[in-house]
Amino acid sequence: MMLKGTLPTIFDRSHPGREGAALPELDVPETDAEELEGLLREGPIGLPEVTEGQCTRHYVTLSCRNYHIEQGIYPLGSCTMKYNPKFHETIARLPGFCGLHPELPDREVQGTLEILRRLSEMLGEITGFEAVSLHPAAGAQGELTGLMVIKSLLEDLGEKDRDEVLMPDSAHGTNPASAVLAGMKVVNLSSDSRGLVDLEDLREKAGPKTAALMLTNPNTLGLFESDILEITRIVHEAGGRVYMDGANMNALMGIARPGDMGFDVCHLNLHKTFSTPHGGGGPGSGPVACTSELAPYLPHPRVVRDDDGGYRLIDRGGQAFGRLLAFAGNVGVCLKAFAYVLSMGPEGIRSVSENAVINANYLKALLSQKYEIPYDRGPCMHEFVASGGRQKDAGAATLDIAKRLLDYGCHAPTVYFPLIVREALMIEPTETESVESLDAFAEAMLSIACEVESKPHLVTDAPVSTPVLRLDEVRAVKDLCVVEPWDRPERE
Amino acid sequence: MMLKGTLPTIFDRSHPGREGAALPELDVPETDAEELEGLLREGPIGLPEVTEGQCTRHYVTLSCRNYHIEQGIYPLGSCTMKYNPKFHETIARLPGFCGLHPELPDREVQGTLEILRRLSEMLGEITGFEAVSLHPAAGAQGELTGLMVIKSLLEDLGEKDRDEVLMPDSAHGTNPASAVLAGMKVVNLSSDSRGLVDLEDLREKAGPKTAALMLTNPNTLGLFESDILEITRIVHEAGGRVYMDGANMNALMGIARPGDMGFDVCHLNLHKTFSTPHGGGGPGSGPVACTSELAPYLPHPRVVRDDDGGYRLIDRGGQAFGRLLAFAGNVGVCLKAFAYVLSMGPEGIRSVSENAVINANYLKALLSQKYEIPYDRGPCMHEFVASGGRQKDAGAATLDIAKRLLDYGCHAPTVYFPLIVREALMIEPTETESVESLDAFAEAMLSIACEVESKPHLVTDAPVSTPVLRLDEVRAVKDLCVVEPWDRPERE
Amino acid sequence: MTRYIPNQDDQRRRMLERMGAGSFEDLLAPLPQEVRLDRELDLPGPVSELSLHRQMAGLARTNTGSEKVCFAGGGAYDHFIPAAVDHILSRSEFYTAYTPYQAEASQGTLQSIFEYQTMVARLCGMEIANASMYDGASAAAEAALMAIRVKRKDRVLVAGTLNPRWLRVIRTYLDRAGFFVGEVPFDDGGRLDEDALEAQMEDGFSALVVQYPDYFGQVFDLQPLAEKVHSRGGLLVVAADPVALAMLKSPGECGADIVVGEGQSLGIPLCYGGPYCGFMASRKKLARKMPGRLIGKTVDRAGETGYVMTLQTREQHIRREKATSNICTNQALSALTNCVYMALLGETGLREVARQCYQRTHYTVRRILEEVEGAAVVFDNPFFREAAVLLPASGEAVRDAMLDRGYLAGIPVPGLGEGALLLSATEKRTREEIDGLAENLAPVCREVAT
Amino acid sequence: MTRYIPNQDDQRRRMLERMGAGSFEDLLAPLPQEVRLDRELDLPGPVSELSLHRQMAGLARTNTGSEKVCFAGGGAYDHFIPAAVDHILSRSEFYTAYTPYQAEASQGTLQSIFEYQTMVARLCGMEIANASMYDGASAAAEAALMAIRVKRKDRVLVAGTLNPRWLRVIRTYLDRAGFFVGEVPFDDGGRLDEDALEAQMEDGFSALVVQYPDYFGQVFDLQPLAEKVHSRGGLLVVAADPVALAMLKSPGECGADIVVGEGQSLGIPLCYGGPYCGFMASRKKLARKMPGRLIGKTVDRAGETGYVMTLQTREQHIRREKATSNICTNQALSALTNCVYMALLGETGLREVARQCYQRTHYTVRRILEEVEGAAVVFDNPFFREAAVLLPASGEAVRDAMLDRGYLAGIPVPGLGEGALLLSATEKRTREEIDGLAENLAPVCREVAT
Ligand SMILES: Cc1ncc(COP(=O)(O)O)c(C=O)c1O
Ligand SMILES: Cc1ncc(COP(=O)(O)O)c(C=O)c1O
Repeated sequence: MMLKGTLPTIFDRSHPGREGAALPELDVPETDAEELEGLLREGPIGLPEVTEGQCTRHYVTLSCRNYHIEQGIYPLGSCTMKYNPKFHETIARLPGFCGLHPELPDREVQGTLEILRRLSEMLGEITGFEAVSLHPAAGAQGELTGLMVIKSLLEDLGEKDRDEVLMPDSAHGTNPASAVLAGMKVVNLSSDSRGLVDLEDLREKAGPKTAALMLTNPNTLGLFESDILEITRIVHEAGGRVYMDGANMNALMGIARPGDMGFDVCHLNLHKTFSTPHGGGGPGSGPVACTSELAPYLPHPRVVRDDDGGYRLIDRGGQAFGRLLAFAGNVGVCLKAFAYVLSMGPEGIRSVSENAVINANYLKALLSQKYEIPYDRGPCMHEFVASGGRQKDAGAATLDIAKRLLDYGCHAPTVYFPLIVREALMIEPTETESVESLDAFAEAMLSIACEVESKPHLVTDAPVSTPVLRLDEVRAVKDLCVVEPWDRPERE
Repeated sequence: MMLKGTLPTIFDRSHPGREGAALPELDVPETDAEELEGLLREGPIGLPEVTEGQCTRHYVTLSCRNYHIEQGIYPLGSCTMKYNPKFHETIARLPGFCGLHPELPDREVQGTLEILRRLSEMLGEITGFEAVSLHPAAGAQGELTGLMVIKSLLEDLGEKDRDEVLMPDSAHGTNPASAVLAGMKVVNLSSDSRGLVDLEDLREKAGPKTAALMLTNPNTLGLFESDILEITRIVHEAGGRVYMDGANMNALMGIARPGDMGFDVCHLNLHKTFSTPHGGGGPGSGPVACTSELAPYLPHPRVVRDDDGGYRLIDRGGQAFGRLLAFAGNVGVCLKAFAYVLSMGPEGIRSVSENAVINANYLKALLSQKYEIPYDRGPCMHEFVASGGRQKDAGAATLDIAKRLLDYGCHAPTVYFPLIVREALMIEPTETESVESLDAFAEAMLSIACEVESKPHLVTDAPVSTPVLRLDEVRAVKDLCVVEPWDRPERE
Repeated sequence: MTRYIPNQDDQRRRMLERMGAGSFEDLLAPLPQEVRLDRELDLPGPVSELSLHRQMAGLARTNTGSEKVCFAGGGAYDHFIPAAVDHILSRSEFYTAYTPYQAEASQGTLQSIFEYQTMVARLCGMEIANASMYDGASAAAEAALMAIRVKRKDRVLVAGTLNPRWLRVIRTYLDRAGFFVGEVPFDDGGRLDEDALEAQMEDGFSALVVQYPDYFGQVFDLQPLAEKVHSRGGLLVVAADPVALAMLKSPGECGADIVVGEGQSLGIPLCYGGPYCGFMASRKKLARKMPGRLIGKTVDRAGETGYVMTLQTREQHIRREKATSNICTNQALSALTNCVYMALLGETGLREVARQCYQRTHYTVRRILEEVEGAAVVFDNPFFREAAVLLPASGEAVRDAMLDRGYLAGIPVPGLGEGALLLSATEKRTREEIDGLAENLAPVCREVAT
Repeated sequence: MTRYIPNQDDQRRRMLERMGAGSFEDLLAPLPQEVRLDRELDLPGPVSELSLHRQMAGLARTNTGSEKVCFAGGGAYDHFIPAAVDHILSRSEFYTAYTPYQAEASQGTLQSIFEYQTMVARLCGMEIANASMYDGASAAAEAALMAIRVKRKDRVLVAGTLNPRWLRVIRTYLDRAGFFVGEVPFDDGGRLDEDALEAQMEDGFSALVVQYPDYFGQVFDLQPLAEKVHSRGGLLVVAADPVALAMLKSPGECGADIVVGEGQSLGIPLCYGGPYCGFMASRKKLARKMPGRLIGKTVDRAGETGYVMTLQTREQHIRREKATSNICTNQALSALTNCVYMALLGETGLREVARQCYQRTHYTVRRILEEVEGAAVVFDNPFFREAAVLLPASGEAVRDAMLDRGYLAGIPVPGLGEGALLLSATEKRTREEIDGLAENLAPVCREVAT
């Protein structure tokens, strides 16, 4: 019923004169714009001309070419693809929230300020930290914020020479990239045979140049860093601070807190742990939580509560290291996360993590029948990493398995990450998947493993049920085409 | 990517203890319900228990098994499947409209009453009638209303014996069914070689028993009844009234008005002509417009405007024949139709019909290359009826062609109606389809015609791309199963 | 030309050329000149979306009633509706589709309505249910007609405790079709008058239509009534509140033959009375007499489960004047609403809604009796979530005065006494709101009475 | 347990058994006792959807600012958004999907973002555009860093007429990374100080960042500036208002090398500052230096057109510390919003938005000058849809007093004088509202001044 293959672009559907939205007539006397002579655009812009119906049909049709969380399991490791509660979407669209101009003075925006303040406090409680900034727009910007905060403190302490950031080789790509953006150097730590931080290596590398250790916990293998107290102690003794990449916080809520493990600062991804939608790649929100030592350096703006109960935005002054966005942050995303915490309550929040961990371990047990699970010495947390090594040797790569899963109506796990596992399949089911759903996913994975043995072409030729077949990524680089070509009509 | 075949039901997804929506705690002192002893339900109801996420995923997945107007052309003849403007959906959801209890007194619902009143006036202007009732919930209820109005008048005139309703053999099934429901008898008229009312037959059958003639105009062949003035004259002279089934009003707006053709009463389908969505089969709205002679008999409630400018609901008294629904009608649908008329304006409304007629004639011209077009003596109006007779002789029935169209990503036309055309394919493109879309549809139809000639099994085996293959309707009747079986747990 | 019409002048010209027409006027050849409109329609507009928004928002603001705290019921209730309901209904796949004529391309609608039928049947304790009727009242009328088709007696009895709006609808349908309605009165205690019922049954009848709980919220055991009706050869048609059915013995269990009702309380907004959704369930042996659409389960060529419209030979498009009803377009999207609502609330959720409606309404009555001197309940029978209260002042005047204080206090039912007000509290009414109602009623009754 | 977690106790028990764990606690074995939280979190809730609705609606009501008639701009504008935009964004297919890692199952996101990139590039008059940045300000900072990667000079010049918020963001990004920002002041006439610019360029620089139209709404020809910057070996980075680009000569035409901007005015609600959407376009030869995601066209095995993320070797997940940026999650759904908005408004619609913003802002200024004695424009250059007006009273005090009268009159810019107010009128501001603003400003200025 759905047409496969090439679909026209919105530009192909354009015809001169069509309109999709009309404005009211101009009801004020006109100025003639002659002052702008020579400054005006000549010739067409090149935007499409379609009706509302054509536009809607085009994008609805396109939408049906997406896999999504309301279709089935979306077990992308490190991405926490949980269900996005519907009512929270409604909230963010209430005119009282979405109609606020960011230059309004505080007294006109008390409701939003209250939410931002209370959300900060909630996140502080969940992470065990003193202060929280909701400014960063995503996890990566949170990392940058956290590192800038550390850098600012070190500068104030006169420790300018500390410019190294230690991080395990299993770290997410944003970690090294953020360190560089913060003007620091990356020093890689190796993982030991357990898949955890190699303490020896850490002891060796932590020293007078160490600004920080960046650690994901549970790490990207889904394993809790059991030596965490020792790790943070080593870094602190070397004079550095410890940053936790909190992308995996879905494993820990109500169970253990970064602040209680010796971390100094961490970011959260509201678009993962706190159920706000991913939007096909954003917008997210990456709040940063930290100790009172680091708090003064958090960026502008911040929300405080005055003695009279009113809320106030602090946008200047103090030791803040600056700001990374024009306005307060991705406020609309924060609203949804606030609603989420309220919806769940303390027991519910802990139950999220409990169920996330149970689901991951259950799936690991099922998949271990056919797939190698490296570093499998005990329970994992909210996710685990399998290896498609055995299957690779039989002729189908992890990429093939991923594509084949699409034919089974499942989304693929994160693949080829972390780098320390060969043919990695990083699997995070999340707590919002039912056991029935996990069983079905495991069945698909096991069935694919059998296909690899008996009919490998089914796997290497996959996907066959998607709107397009396997796409040529090499060609996309070689013949780079990132905008639709256009024969711009000559100017008259 | 989409899984085909059997899908679990919502009951299959149920597990005891799951919840999809929670209520606030009861915050009032409880009465113990002992007065209800013996009256209480024992044992489970049998409703599913699923989370919000499971529920959403289930119905979203189901939704993807529907063809719909935002996917492609939906050329169901007689159904006017036009685009449904998005903003009109927003309007109907404004709390000021959808939060109104129907027992509120007039002073509290002035906005809605004003809209109902003004919409009545607009529809009166479009149809050329004096009075309009927005009460009926759909076209068929509109027919019933119209006939009851006629019946009430005839009773008042002492013409109780007039109990025959004349209607052409091409009439929609609701017409005879409504006549019977109104306590009248059906007398069929034959169509002549032009596909129009056979005047001879009409003259013969119109007489002292004639209560009304029911006529669809343009008729169900998409042809305008050119003799309409003569037709209405004949019936009037015989002492009957003339009812227009206005399901095809999309052909005529701003071009010609039933009131000016001698009709006495007609219904409209807001869910066709006035762009309100069909909802998978409803809700619709079937307003009835009539002459001042019939107006007093229109059902309750009606909205009037008082001299002070206020609007008032009249719900009792007068000569109204009664009421067919508990409250005013499908008010939410009326809101959208009102918005539609405002959005279009007089020129736009006429342009709707012009474009609907052009689109139909264009498509007829394209399809006549391969398909027989019976009664094709000149232009059609907003739709036309092709015959799959030629193809049937070659081995593929109209039903097969319809199914094959689904594989081409198009919805099928209305099939096997009207009954007077062999292997009928009744095609109504509507004005919201672009010429590109019509070309693509014609291409699909012509290509299927070629398939019938060369590879008929492609057509008779269709559809193959739908979530399920051709379904067994006979079995559905034989092994009637209209509710999911349930082993009701024994009561303790 | 407009934002909803894609073809432009140049395209239309090309199309007209293709079909050999010189101009659009040529296509109007079949229309006699005399019937052609020679002027522009006298209509407002066109308005842009932004202007339309302003106009409609302005009109919505004059609907002051939408902000009143609602204690009115009478067949339409102010219930909580989870946001997920609208998320699903707003899928264009559901709301822009037509009646599922091409089953293979309409499995979404078909399966969900099959699930709806199942839920309705289970709630009613019946074997089958149809795909929806226009509203509860017309469903009741159609049930009466159905009973006449089954029993072939031209009279239907209706309990006087039925919603008076529904009674009028039944009367309209039956009168016009040439059938008769007998109204069975109720006694001072709020119960059906047994003697009158006996007498009316004597005269021959196809069915008795009774509301459960009745219009005044009263709950009586249906079983004795069912036995009586059956023993006299009639069918028992029960018009039920679906929320009540989550708490009370199902009509099916009590012996009902046909159950109808209004689905508005299952997820549908009040919207000044519509679109709502009538449901109809019955015993399986009556299936072929049932009006409206029925969705049935079947298999496809490969043996996979699928759904189709079934028993279509009952329907107007096949059977024409012999059809069981003239209904074509029904309230499919509203039925889907009911379905999604029931799936979300689920077994325990719907029971909880019922429990809270029961408790909050009882608390409301209790508080009124405490606060308002001279107030009393009209009847002294068990009630579910609706109650008739007698106030020491005109019901209508009290209602109006209470509106000024922000409350829709209920529906005046002068038939039960000048001061009678029918009121109801759903799960949405907080203790604070209920206390507020009661506390405001006291002074208002005093003011109005003087 | 909660409405978002499906597995129940019995199911969890069975799962734990399957993996050989006795209880959930067993799974916590890797956590040292010392780090385990031995108490419940101190959080509010859980609350039901209905209670949440009440709480959030209450908070929304205290956001009184949402009802003020908005004449503020400064990088965020109160534009009309067609309803069809939200209809499309609300498709779970779009908003619940992740970054399109599996291209074959993400063609919806990929093709629409490809279309977005195309629209942005055309609007800017550039050859390529990326898939979005966090917001306009961070896009400007990333553009500055990009210019440094290209030109390898550690200094970037920024026009003093740039939005001061954006300047702070650029400073933060560059300072912390060890680069330098030179601010080029503007003269009394509102123009960039040519001498200062020359002097600063002398010292070596990678780029000049200039806003178009500038923060005060002023429009100057960029071409001479581009020539000057290029002749000194720098890149010209233009921070543009996308609505202005529908009316004004494109930066590309004028010689810009990188164009960034804030997409909020293209269909995104104000929402107190975010989520918004930064766009970035550039010359094709700079593609490999660009930060962020790029969607490219390619073919599948059967030769059908499809879309993938391309040039990923620039990105953090491949290139790690050598990546062109650390950005991962961007603002994809906001970019889709921009795309759908531009498709709906289209060629003529967006031009009309620009024209009306221009005309309504000019009318606003004219009316203020007429009504308010002593009011004047700060600069006398052509302006687009933003203007700095000097009032005879403190800008901040006037703004506050005007809020009491229902207007957000603008943004105080004390840097231009105590009475300076930056204001802007979009297509949504009616004549009545504009007249209302001007007529209220007169008495307010008098009151406030005394
Ligand atoms: C472990 C880890 N760190 C950081 C990030 C970056 O977060 P964001 O994409 O929100 O910038 C991710 C996201 O994929 C992640 O998985
Ligand atoms: C010609 C004609 N008359 C009447 C009707 C009945 O209208 P409704 O389905 O709204 O009851 C239809 C609908 O299909 C129709 O096409």
